[in-house]
Amino acid sequence: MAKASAFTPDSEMLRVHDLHAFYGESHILHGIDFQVNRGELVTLLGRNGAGRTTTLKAILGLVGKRSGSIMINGRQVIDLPTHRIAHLGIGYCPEERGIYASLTTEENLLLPPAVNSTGMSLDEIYEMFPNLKERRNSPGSRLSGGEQQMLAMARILRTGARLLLLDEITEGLAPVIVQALGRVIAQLKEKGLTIILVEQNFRFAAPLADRHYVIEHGRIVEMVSKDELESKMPVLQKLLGV
Amino acid sequence: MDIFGIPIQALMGQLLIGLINGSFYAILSLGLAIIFGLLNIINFAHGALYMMGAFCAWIGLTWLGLNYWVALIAVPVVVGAFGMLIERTMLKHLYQLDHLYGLLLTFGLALIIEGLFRYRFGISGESYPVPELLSGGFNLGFMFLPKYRAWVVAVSLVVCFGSWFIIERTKLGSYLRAGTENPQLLQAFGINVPLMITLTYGFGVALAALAGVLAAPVFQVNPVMGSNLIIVVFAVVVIGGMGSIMGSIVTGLGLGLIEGLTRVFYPEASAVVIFVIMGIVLLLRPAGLFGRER
Amino acid sequence: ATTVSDGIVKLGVLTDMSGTYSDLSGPGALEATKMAVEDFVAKEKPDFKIEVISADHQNKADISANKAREWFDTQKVDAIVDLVTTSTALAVMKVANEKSRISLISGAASTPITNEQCNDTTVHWTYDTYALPVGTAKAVVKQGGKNWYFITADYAFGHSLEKNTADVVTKSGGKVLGNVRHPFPGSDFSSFLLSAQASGAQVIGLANAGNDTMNSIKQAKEFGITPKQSLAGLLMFISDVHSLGLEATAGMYLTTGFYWDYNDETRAWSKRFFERMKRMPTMVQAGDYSATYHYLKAIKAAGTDEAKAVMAKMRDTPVNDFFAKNGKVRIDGRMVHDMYLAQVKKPSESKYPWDYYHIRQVIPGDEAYIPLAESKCPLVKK
Amino acid sequence: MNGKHIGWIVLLLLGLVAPFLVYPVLVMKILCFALFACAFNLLLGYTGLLSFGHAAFLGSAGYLCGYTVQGLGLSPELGLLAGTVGAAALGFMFGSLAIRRAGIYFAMITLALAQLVYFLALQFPFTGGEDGMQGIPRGHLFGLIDLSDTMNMYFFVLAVFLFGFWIIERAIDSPFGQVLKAIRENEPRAISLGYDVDRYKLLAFVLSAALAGLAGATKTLVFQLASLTDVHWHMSGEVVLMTLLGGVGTVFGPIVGATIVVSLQNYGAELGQWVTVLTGVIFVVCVLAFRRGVVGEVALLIKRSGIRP
Amino acid sequence: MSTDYILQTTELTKEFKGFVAVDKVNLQVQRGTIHALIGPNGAGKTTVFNLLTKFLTPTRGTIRFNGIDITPEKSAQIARRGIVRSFQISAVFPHLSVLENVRVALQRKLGTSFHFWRSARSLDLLNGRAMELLEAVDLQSFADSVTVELPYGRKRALEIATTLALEPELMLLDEPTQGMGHEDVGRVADLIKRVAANRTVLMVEHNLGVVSHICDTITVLQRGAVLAEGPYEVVSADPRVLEAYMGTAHG
Ligand SMILES: Nc1ncnc2c1ncn2[C@@H]1O[C@H](COP(=O)(O)OP(=O)(O)OP(=O)(O)O)[C@@H](O)[C@H]1O
Ligand SMILES: Nc1ncnc2c1ncn2[C@@H]1O[C@H](COP(=O)(O)OP(=O)(O)OP(=O)(O)O)[C@@H](O)[C@H]1O
Ligand SMILES: [Mg+2]
Ligand SMILES: [Mg+2]
Repeated sequence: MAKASAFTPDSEMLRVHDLHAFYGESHILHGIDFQVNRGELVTLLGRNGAGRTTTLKAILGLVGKRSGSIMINGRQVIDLPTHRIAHLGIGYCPEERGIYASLTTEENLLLPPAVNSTGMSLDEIYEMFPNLKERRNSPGSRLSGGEQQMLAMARILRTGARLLLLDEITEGLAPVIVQALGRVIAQLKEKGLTIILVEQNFRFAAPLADRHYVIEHGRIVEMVSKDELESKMPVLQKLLGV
Repeated sequence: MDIFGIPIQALMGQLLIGLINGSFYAILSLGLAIIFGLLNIINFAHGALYMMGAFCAWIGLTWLGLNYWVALIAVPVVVGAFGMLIERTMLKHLYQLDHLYGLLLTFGLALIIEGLFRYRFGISGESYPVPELLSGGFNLGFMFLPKYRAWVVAVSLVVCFGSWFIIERTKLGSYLRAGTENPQLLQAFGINVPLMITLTYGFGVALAALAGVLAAPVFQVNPVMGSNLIIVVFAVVVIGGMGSIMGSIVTGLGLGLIEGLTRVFYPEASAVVIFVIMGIVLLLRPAGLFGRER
Repeated sequence: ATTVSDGIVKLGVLTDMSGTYSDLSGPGALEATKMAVEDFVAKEKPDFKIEVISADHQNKADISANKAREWFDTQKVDAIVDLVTTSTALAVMKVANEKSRISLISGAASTPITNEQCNDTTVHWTYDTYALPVGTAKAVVKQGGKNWYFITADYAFGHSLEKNTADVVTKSGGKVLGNVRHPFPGSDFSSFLLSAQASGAQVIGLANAGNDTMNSIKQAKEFGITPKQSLAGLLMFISDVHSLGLEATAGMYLTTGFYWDYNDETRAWSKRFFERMKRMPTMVQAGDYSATYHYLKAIKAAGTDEAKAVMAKMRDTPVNDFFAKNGKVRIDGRMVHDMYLAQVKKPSESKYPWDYYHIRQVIPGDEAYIPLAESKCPLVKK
Repeated sequence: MNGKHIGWIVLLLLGLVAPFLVYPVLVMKILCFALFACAFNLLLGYTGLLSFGHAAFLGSAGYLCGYTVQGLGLSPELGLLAGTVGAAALGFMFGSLAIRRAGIYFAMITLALAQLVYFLALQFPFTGGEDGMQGIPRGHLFGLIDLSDTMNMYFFVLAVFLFGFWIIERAIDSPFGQVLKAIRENEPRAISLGYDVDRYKLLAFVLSAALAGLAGATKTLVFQLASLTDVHWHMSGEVVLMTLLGGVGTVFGPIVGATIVVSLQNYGAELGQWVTVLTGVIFVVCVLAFRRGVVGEVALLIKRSGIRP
Repeated sequence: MSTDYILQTTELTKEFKGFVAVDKVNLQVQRGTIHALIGPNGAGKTTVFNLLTKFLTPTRGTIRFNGIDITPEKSAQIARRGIVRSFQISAVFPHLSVLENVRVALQRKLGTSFHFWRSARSLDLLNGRAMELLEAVDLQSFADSVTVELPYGRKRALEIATTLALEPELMLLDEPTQGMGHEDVGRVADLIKRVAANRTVLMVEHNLGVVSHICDTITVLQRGAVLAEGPYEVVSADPRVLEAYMGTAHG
């Protein structure tokens, strides 16, 4: 995107350039370009199947095949193994939540190793998500969808990751919980974390985000920053098929 | 007093013996289960590695003068390392292929290892003395229990339930279980899954080697001791449910007992009984007693 | 001059070169056969060439049968030597008979070779599952070991060994309290030993061989069954004693067709064997020598290597060498010779390497082997 | 297609001249194992099922044939029939039990079932246990041709082999074969097209078992004995090796594989234990570097070099 | 009344160890229409397909096809009844030729599929029909090429042709346009419209463009339960749907 050059490199957390990704046969991403600065919260919008999840997965090297360039803190990671990428301080909250059924809530919570010391303590997390505390010893599979979603979030807050990739965290959650999550995200933003949010729920994303990227058929087709939101709303509505 | 004309003492004795054999089944099938859980391959070389363990103990004693207690620690480490070498150099390249290739590769390895030992040591094998500390035995009234056998049972129980505890109750174990469920995501959390796999295989192999060391003083140490045993252990794993830790332990011990009983009531069948049980279990619960459908 | 098929007498030593029985036969058998040939050439100055080839039959009936067939067809082998394990022997002697070639069996044990399954081109030289137990069982019973219990390898060889022994035991006033059949090959015998123990028998007869016997003996000791109850190894070779050591075996009775330290003749030959093999000969290996030598002499005498003629000569001439005195080859193929009842020495009694046996008694051949009267061999009738 | 015809012609010519160049009995052995491997390949190569218990069919057919000819004194062709039918029946039992699971589970189940058969073979009186069945008469084919004559036997074996091979080749290239290929390629899709995949797999399994049986029975006649070797799980491993080495899923691969392995064992007999090691090495190499097998690789070369096969 | 419904489910439910993937779904598909099943990821769409074709067994509920209760039947049986599905990820036979792919579907009706002694040439009589079907999805030019080598979009087309070969009364298509570029999406959408002429189609589709373009009725699933049903205009106007699925600024 033309705008990109306006940002000075040192404030740049993530830069994705001409990213292609495949699942076996099917070519999902056809050259994604975007970048995110420190402390920014950007959303990836788009219709179902547009390729947003795939974008996140591609950043972590979880897709079948990928090409292009991914810079994290100015470091090329396109050919690092997944676990090395994670240690650069990335926290991933997958679409399908990825709660481990054979682990208890607490085991799930303690699973990801800390990538640095800035992470939240168990107590802090429990006070942020009280009902996880109650269910701490029950197996992950027994949690309700909402609880699973919180767990998936909480899990990565512990690790002290500075760049969070959140995929559809409001997916199928009751409005109250969605609001709760909204507050959490806001807090994290204050803590100066960088966040990429994949969302269906525009109403949830809009107030939080600094910028929005719209993906269609595996390409970035539009970038809308907070201040242009009003003016570009019609475009967005068209793109999101509403 | 008798049970079906078998004096109760004799029965007790046989059950105890069954438990002893069960201990070997348990350690071996535990190793197989752990490997299968994470790598999804049936380690056909397991028997050969068990045999290797026994021979390393013997070699240590007769060539290097290392006593039993040293062997008990050193051999599993050495053989385990050998296992990791195998994983790094060969198995690693097969993960993206059909799991059956893992089975075939390890089958080939089994042949090689066994062949080499046969070539070097001939088949009649060597005998390994019971360490002084454990020679002699206890008179339990109904039978004379050699100390060493008691030791075998003790060790295997400790090892089995120790491993079970590690896997079910510790951080390390939680990685292992998570890896079995969804390795991709685990890697996305920054855990070096490939390394974990290598270590796991190494550990499984080390268990086999340990069983070998334990077996050395009990049986003649010979190159085919593994291949005679492994097929039975496979059956144990299938019955227990592939990849199930507790399953493999319990089934191992249990089948040992059952085999013991058959030896009393119908000795000729003692070699078949396990396979018969397997047939039945597969009919009723295709996934095995403790197994989940994968 | 001797008319020999394609100018050369070829002997094929077919045995277990690497397996369970390679110590009691194997390379040693080949060496013994070669010695026989060398001695024969040196002493008898034959006017025909002699050659020895060998192969490993891995104790598998099919492998040995195929090898034999191939030897007969392509190598023009005239006689096959040793044939350890019954299954291989039976397989080969049938092929040989069909091609009218001779089998000189020393390694194999089962009585059917000269009984139900006998044929007119086979010689069974060293021992069999009748001769061994006869001596041992009689002696042991005489020593007061009246109550027996058998631990039997669950296949033809084990069964025939057990049956023959049981008969002798009962004949000589003993009693058989029971038996247990173990899968073959077995590795853990403890449970069978316990059954034996529970039976309260004085003597536990081991109707198995090789590793099975060795493991049984070791584990009997481990479970404190010996010395309370005594073991009788029904098929044991000096090589087994050697690898088990005297602690484990001291005091055991066993019957053997040959003991290297029996007299000067045996010592002389055995020393020569030791020079080459670095171990003392087993009865099987000594038997190979004896059989080969006798066979070659028969060819010379018959003036041909045609099987029937040679067999006739072998039957006519008595066997007299370091191995056998006045041994005779019967119509059923059995070579009848004296057997020796040995008791394994205590470690303290063993003065020098391989000094393992007291020879307690000599069993005359006619007592040791199945009398022709009882033989089920078709050839006997005529 | 015509690549196949060339193959057939070469096969026939080889079959006709071989016994005059090589020791006929060895060639017969090769033919028996080639048929065995082809039967196995029908299952692994065209249904994607790895059976680790195929020795059970080879062996038990051998015993049945032996018993028919020796015990019942019937003619050799009846022996073959008995062996084949028996193996098919056994195959049906195995199949119905094992088909319900796939992949490794299938392999393990077949392995264990075969082990059962092994112990039965050891126990049954008529098999002669450890000693096996010895001196089985070859008899007269249809009461006319004397099979104890090596050459007669040879051409009989050759005929049996070609017959069995033809059936397999035909089965592969038949409506049934098409469905098998479809199932192997994409099982859920085959189901959604209305195919009862289990019944097709089962038929394939029975077919494979029957032909393995035919091979076993023939082998028994050739060597006039049936023994535990043929029921032992090592044999199940060997047939996998032959197929893998020659080329899984190739028509002629198993024949090549069998030829190599059998010759290796025959001429390598002097190597003693090294044979085992060598076999293992070949196994490992095949799996790691050479999964297409000899024929597969050659076919690839031909394709690469652009010549239409 | 049920006559004009080709497919009806009542209280269809699927639970995976405690977790309800499909929750009391009452689906009614009208004969001769194109019916779309939409919903967020994990809503249960594929699972519904798996239930209808018995790739999964329902925990509760019944499935009626042409008024007949087919709940207890096996997948293959159901397929033979005329309910044929495609898959979320392209389902072809990669190493068969394009023609053979279609022929495998046609050959079942010959009833010779167990004849291992016949030559495969006995199937050539099907080639004519197979070519027609390939023309229908304009793949005729690819007839002899090996299927792996086809581009992804073509594979989906082939999959549809194979499905058509069974002359299904009811076609179930799971994300037919998944993983395609614009141009492909367009082609496949038209194709579906064409082939749906004289049969019923039930399809899962994320691409609302396609849905609005070709579908008569739309059922929206959310967390396994039916959220809304009706023609596109109605559904897309429904605030709950906007909220739950399309997600919009206003609402
Ligand atoms: N494992 C997979 N294999 C093949 N195709 C896949 C796979 N996962 C996703 N796809 C396809 O890739 C395309 C993009 O999927 P993706 O999950 O990125 O969509 P999305 O933008 O996240 O929207 P949503 O999450 O709502 O589906 C879709 O067509 C999807 O069906
Ligand atoms: N075999 C299974 N075991 C457990 N849960 C399952 C299984 N299959 C599906 N699910 C769960 O059921 C829910 C519905 O899955 P389904 O695939 O039907 O969703 P979908 O609507 O097809 O989503 P998508 O648009 O991504 O295809 C998901 O939460 C999924 O995790
Ligand atoms: Mg997504
Ligand atoms: Mg789906």
